[in-house]
Amino acid sequence: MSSRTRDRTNEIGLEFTDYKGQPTTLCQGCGHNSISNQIVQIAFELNVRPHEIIKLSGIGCSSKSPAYFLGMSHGFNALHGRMPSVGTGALLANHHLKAMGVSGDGDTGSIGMGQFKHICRRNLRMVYIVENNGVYGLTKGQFSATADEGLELKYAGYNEFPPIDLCQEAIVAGCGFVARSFSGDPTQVRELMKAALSHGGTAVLDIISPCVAFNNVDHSTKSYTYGKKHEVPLHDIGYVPKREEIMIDEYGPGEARSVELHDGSHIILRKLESDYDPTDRLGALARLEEALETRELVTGLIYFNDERPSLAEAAGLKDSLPALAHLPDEKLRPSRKKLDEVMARFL
Amino acid sequence: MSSRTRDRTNEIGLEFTDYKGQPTTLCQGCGHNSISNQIVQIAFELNVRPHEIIKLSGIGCSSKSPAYFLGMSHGFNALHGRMPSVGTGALLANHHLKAMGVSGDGDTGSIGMGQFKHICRRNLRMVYIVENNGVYGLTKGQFSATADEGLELKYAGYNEFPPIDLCQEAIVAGCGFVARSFSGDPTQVRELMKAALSHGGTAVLDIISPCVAFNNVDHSTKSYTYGKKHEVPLHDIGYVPKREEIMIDEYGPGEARSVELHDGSHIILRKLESDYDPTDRLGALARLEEALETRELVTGLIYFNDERPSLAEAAGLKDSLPALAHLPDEKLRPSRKKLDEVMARFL
Amino acid sequence: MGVPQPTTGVAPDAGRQQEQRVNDFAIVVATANGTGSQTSNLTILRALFKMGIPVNGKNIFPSNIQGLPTWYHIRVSKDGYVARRETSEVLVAFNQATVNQDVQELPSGGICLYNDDWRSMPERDDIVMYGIPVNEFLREVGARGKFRDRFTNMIYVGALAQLIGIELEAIEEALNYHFGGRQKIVEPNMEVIQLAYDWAAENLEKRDPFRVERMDETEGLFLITGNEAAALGAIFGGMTLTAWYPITPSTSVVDALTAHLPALRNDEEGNPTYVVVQAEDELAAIGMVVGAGWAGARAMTATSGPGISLMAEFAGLAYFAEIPAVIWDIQRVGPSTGLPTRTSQGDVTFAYHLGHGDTKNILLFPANPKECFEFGGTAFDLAEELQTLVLVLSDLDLGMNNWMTEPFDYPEEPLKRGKVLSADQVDRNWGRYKDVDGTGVGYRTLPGNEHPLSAYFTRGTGHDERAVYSEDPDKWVDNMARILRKFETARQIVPGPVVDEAGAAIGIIAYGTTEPAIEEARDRLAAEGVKTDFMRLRALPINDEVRNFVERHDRTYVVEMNRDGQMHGILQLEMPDIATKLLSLAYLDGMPLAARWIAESLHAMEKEITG
Amino acid sequence: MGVPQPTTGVAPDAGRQQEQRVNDFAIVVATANGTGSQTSNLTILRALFKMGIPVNGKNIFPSNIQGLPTWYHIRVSKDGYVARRETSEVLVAFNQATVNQDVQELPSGGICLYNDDWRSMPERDDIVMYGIPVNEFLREVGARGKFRDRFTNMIYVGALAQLIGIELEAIEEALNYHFGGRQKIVEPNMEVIQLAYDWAAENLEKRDPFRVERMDETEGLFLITGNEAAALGAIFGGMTLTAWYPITPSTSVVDALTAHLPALRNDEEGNPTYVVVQAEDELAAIGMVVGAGWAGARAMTATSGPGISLMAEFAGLAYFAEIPAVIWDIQRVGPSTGLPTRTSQGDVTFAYHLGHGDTKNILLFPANPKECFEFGGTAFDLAEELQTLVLVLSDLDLGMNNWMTEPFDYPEEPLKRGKVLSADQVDRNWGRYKDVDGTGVGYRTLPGNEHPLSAYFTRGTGHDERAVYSEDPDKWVDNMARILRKFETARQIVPGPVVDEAGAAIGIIAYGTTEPAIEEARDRLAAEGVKTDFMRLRALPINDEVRNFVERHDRTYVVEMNRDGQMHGILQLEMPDIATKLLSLAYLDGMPLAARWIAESLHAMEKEITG
Ligand SMILES: Cc1ncc(C[n+]2csc(CCOP(=O)(O)OP(=O)(O)O)c2C)c(N)n1
Ligand SMILES: Cc1ncc(C[n+]2csc(CCOP(=O)(O)OP(=O)(O)O)c2C)c(N)n1
Ligand code: SF4
Ligand code: SF4
Ligand SMILES: [Mg+2]
Ligand SMILES: [Mg+2]
Repeated sequence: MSSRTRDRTNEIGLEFTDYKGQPTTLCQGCGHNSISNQIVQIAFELNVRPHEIIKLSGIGCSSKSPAYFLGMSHGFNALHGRMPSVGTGALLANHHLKAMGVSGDGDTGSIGMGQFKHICRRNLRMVYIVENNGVYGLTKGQFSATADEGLELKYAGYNEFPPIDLCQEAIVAGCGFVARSFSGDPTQVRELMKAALSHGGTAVLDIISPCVAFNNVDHSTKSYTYGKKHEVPLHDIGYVPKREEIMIDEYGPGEARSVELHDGSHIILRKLESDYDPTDRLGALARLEEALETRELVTGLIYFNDERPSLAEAAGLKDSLPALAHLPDEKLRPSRKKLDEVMARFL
Repeated sequence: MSSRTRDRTNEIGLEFTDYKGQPTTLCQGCGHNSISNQIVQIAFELNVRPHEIIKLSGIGCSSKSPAYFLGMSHGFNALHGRMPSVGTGALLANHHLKAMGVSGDGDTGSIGMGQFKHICRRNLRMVYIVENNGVYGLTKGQFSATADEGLELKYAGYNEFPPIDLCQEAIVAGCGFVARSFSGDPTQVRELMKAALSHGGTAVLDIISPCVAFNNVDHSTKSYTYGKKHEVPLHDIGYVPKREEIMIDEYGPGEARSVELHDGSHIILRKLESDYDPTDRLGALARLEEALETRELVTGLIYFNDERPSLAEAAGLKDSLPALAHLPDEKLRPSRKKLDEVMARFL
Repeated sequence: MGVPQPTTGVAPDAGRQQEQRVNDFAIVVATANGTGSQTSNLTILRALFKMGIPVNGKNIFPSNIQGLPTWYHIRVSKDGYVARRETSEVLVAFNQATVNQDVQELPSGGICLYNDDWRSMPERDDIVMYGIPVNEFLREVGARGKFRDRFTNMIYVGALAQLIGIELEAIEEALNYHFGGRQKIVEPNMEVIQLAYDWAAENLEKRDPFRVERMDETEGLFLITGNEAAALGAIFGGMTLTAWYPITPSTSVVDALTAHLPALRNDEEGNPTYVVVQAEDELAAIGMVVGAGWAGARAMTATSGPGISLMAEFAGLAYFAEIPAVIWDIQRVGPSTGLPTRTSQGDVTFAYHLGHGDTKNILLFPANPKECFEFGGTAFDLAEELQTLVLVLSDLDLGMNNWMTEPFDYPEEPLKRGKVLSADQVDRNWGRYKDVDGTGVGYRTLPGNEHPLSAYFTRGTGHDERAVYSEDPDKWVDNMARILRKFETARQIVPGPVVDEAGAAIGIIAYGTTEPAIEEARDRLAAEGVKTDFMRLRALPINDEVRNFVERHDRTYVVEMNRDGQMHGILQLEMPDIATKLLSLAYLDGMPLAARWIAESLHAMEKEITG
Repeated sequence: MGVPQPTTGVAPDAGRQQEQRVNDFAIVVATANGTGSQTSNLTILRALFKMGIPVNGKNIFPSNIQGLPTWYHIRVSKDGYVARRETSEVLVAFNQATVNQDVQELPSGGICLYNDDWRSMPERDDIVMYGIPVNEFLREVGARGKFRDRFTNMIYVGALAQLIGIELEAIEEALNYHFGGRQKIVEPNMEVIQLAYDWAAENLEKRDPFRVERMDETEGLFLITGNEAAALGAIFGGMTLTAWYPITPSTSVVDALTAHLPALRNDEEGNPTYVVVQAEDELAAIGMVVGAGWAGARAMTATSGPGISLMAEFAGLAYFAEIPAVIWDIQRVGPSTGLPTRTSQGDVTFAYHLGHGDTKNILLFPANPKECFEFGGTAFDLAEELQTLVLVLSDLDLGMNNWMTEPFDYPEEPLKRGKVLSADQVDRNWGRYKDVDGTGVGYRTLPGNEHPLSAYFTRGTGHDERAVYSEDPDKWVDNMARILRKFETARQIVPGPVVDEAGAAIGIIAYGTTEPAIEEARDRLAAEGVKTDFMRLRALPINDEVRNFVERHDRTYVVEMNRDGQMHGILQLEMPDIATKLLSLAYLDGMPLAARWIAESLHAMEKEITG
């Protein structure tokens, strides 16, 4: 980002700094900080209105980060592993809000596994970022369920168990937007985040985000060095906002594929891996499986499917309706006549 | 089973009735009862020593059933969704025990999802039966997470959400023995159970077990009628106990495949579906995916892989060691000298 | 202290049987679960009610779907007593599995209707036996399959009606009600009933004193379960989100919500103004409620014991981050899974302190359907006014059984949405957790508020008045002191106690569904010369009235349905200087308390004290 | 009641500074988190200890991994006081972010070592400032990268040592201890220290009275954290399974287990006689403990507030199904996530009643590492003897800070494994839940028992004496009454209170880590003419001694670190007739209680009472 970006205001008259949060209290070099920065930037670039966003998280270093971006948006740092349920309540209470959720691999893959699976199944419309570092950062470095099998770390010791693949988990649970990225690849992170914000259901971003304090040894798949060396992007990604639709044609056909998102914007995927089709559920699972074996960090939009209604839609909360939270008393209390009618039925 | 079976004693001198439990209190015709009966029978046939088995369950109609089989085995009807953790503790306390666990689709797929995934990941050696009926039987018929999308039931109403496939979930979580069956196919249920008992890690049996009270409409994939019509067995299954190894040769090669299990017994799979390979993880996921789309009830040993150590093995609890629960005091309390040594280090 | 145990099986009033017993006895119907006998039993209950006779029905059912014994108790009371009677004089013995015990429990002089096809029946010469040839009837009406069970149950309705004098018109009305007027179902049932009715007229010779007679005591009243009333209360109280996980006996709260919401709360275009989500477990259910409460919805869940345990962590968050949330706890017997289909008041202490650390929650105690309806809205008002968790402690007896009630009052007061700032009300001075008026309650903003200064970050960690993270010791102390101030504010605005006082030396304090038994016990005691005053608590924390009541009386008994005298303990802590004036009468066996137990226990303790 | 608030910042004893202050002051080291200053601070602590001077160190750290302010308090006390001092006379100001506040909090006459490279320093003329040219040193030793931080911290060690007289040999010993004798690490650190030491000798002119001098008061003692002591206690107490989920401040219990187990508990062939499982969350952790306890293991978990909330449902199961289980609750500040790195005694009430329904759990309260070690085994003994859940309530201050301790006593008593029947002891009369001896505790069998009658079905639902499912009301009552009997049995076998009594009119009751502050406060009060007796509780439920103590005294103050006076309430309920003799002194701001607060608060209340 050029220093010019930082100075100018965006189309809704906000400055870059308006999208910042409190100064971070995370470690210097922590991947999570980089991700927070990308959120600030895309919000600025997309002319996001801060009050239309809520920030959600569970507990952990990662889950602290919503304090460090979008200071003008309401935020809720909930309980360990329980961001999904809190998000479900909040987004049903006000289905016009967009949610930017940040969780950790411990928060999502261990204590939060159940809620994570069920939010995917219900297709709650929110961006669900997992800042995945293979350890519990905030409690000082124990292995999480995404740690490499056989990894040995100074504090955590030796890991006996195979890693859980959160992208596979999301896909199997019915999630329609599943991406993986690397905090060391900010460009890709940004494009994926933008697309995720435009998606009409749960959008899971599993972002490898190295913990420099506890899991940054070179052979760990969650380290910077490893990520830098082994990242395999499936495609080049470009996000095109709705109002710039016209530009889509600029992307030559053939090697690039354009996918329309819920809000009318598009994501352009320029294939790097020739036969990868992100709309093929099994193919996606297979590619993840392969990457697990080869220890590659495949990144990109791994699976996409926007056929299922979001939870709010399934609940009948149409876009045109006011938020439940803002309904006036008249809508909340049936008339006296109705009460009489109901009681009459009991007589 | 012939009436003769019921009379005679097995090789360890127990009668068939010795393997029974209390009379069932479940509904007449409930699939769960049929499964209990198969457990009684295989225990009898396999000459199981009742005290070497523990019965485990969560909460639900299904979870009540351990009271109705193996009355001479210790049992623990735990909390809703928490059978896996209780089982983990019990089987680490005494790693010589074998566990027969019975859960429901609510117990496993909803409240128990997290523990279910993590028991698979840790590969706790136990038989984990899900008596899957797509509803919460005991609370009178609400949809569970395995209910068909779009299903309409008298009490539960209309189901908006796609079903969770517990076999896929188990596979993705790292489970090495994943089977599906149908309570209306007792022969297959029995052979799979026997093999599961011989497996060296978590063995998940997802058994469709119709709830005659709340989910038995013909078009529900969890009903009897549907199961009878749409069951697609992947193979004929035969279990061969260790001491009868010699018989294996009787199965002609080519169309049959023999897999050796942890305890030296074998399972013989005579292919019905020509190219199905239960050791191919992706193939298994794919076949399940296909079945989900075609609404087929594919049954059989869907995935098998016994390469990972069980949790007890990973914890260093070798078969040759006595159970932790039975260690004598001398093993449990280090000597006075050791205490002095430890304290000396602090000086 | 020697609290006498309830006796079962022996009628305290056996002996004085031979006078006519009109509208003053109890009926028990013994059947097997899952046979549809609920319909028959409710029909009897409703028919009696339609005859103008005060009634109450209590279903004593097993934790099972089909086949285990279940008992339905109907109390018929010209005096309007609706508490549980331990003894029933009229037994409908239609479950062979329990008939021996059932007959044994009949008081001398009692009557027993039974299925005459059974080979053997227990013998007693001090009761009256009426056998009914069930199979013959079934053959006659040609019932097959599941209809056998259903019709069998209608047979005892007809025979009983004849025997004790229930009017057939009342029964037909009741059936009409039950089946929503669908004649196709009503008619064949009425046919069976009529058949049995006529048969009984011809074949059974009345040899007992139990009879019902039309009265005029139920005019304007109706029958409803507490859970359905609670659901209606929530609907008229502006509920916008319910998240829940099935658990007996709370499930029917949500069933009733789902049944009534479309008609009552879809807007003109048929769009919902609410959402009901079945969560994957109780942790998720309460999480959704807290998320929704934070975002401005009136959100609730309904659960029971095990669910309360699982909600503890979120309860603490709601308390500490000050988020409105409502939990209906339809209490069943704990600890643990306990007796899932039996009633209790056993969660009081645990709910009061739900969540680790220093936590004090607001509790409401409805005693009847009317209060369930009322508290359906009050709970939201309090949660939003005080920005905290409110737990409504109902119980299985109230929630799942049918109670007579006066019509519900339409809520006149507007919804109390508490201190919420709109975009044009926010300014630089605002701080989320500032106590600007001494109530302890700060102003909040909702997500979506367009004012650039309206955003704040909600957390369960230490924070200052502006919701900024803080580990500062003094800020922690100040914040927690302010939260405690809210509890003091609550004392003044929660529903106060209901008092029935006439200068007696002895007081009784209770809460929730023990009320009818206590009222009956007081009458009994008064008849025996022991006068009592009565205060029924409707909420915690209490206000000064309670202390004054205790001070005014020599002794006050706290009556409740749990083992440990939980409310008794809470009250003692509220008034340690007069703690010994509070005596505990606590008992829990899963059955609703009976007047006899209360009266006898209190009497016994009085004797011990006064010598 | 007007409990005075702790004052911060002003030294109560400022003024009388100019005499020599030998071995009687406090040091505070202000640094940033994650810079490795822990090593330096522990080195100072240990060096002082090695000089024979009574010390105590308290780490006041943020909930963060790197960069936020942290303070390490070292109290040096010739009189052996180890409680927290609110004021420290010696400040090592090595965190620029907090230096203003840190300097401001120094008492008049205090001293400040600071980094002389900083541009500006707050000015005060009533303190002594010693600037150290840190960058110059770092250049000199050529420190780069992360070594800069580490060496910076060693610089203040050296300078401080010179200034107040810590012996270099003691420091070297301490470093040797810390780095396990690895000279490669010790040497470069010693080099820096020596450099700073020498520099200070030449460049800093001592202008203050604070000095340490060798004593002989720590001979035979050692320094250890409560959590490490707890782990050792569990290891010598026969722990066979630990299942846990990371949470501050309990994590180091398990870290210590993992560190010590292989050497102490692998058998001759190197096979483990234990297993430690990191669970996926606290629900699973306690589930594993309960499963293991059922199967015969000595199983435990360690957690803190939020974990306790999540364990509520299983706690109720362990209580009701009567399964031995041990939870170490290393208390931090709640409600909710609260202050994760601050200490409290806030979970008492919640833990006591953990689980819905009528539940009463056994609680142990260790006050020092020696008791942590002892209770490591006692908790298992009690859990197995009483077949129930035992919670050990330690706290962050005890668990994570280093305390001087006498050597631990080797446990002489054999493990108490409780009533377990082997295969040859089972017979037809046996019933799992039969009370055969009036203690309430039945005999259990373990899975794997070969006797054909030994099997039973464990459940959280109602059951009879033979563990058969039952909804029978009387059976429920009997069973719950028996379980309550176990609680009465517990009174006699849990660790009794420790009493220090000499006929004073005023009593103090406390528990856990408030003890040192209370002892110091009592000395202060005695000096002011207020004599007190002291009883320290070590467990709930209490025995008669406690009541007798309260009876013997005019008034008894219950001192504790929570907002609501939780133990005070519990004790009042145990003795309602004398409830008003119990007064509450409760305060929680996350810092360990200080003697000053206790003494002043008690004094103030005494004045109010005695007029
Ligand atoms: C119920 C509960 N259990 C445990 C904790 C302690 N805890 C705080 S953060 C954390 C793990 C965080 O790991 P992860 O989600 O991977 O986040 P990271 O710090 O690695 O970014 C744990 C276990 C807690 N706060 N609450
Ligand atoms: C914590 C908790 N929540 C809810 C319940 C109520 N409950 C009992 S069984 C059950 C569902 C059982 O469904 P499933 O596991 O599918 O078993 P099924 O009865 O269908 O065999 C529920 C929700 C409970 N016992 N505990
Ligand atoms: S500990 Fe790890 S995850 Fe936490 S802030 Fe530091 S680098 Fe990031
Ligand atoms: S309700 Fe359904 S699951 Fe339960 S016992 Fe009956 S048929 Fe089986
Ligand atoms: Mg992590
Ligand atoms: Mg089910």
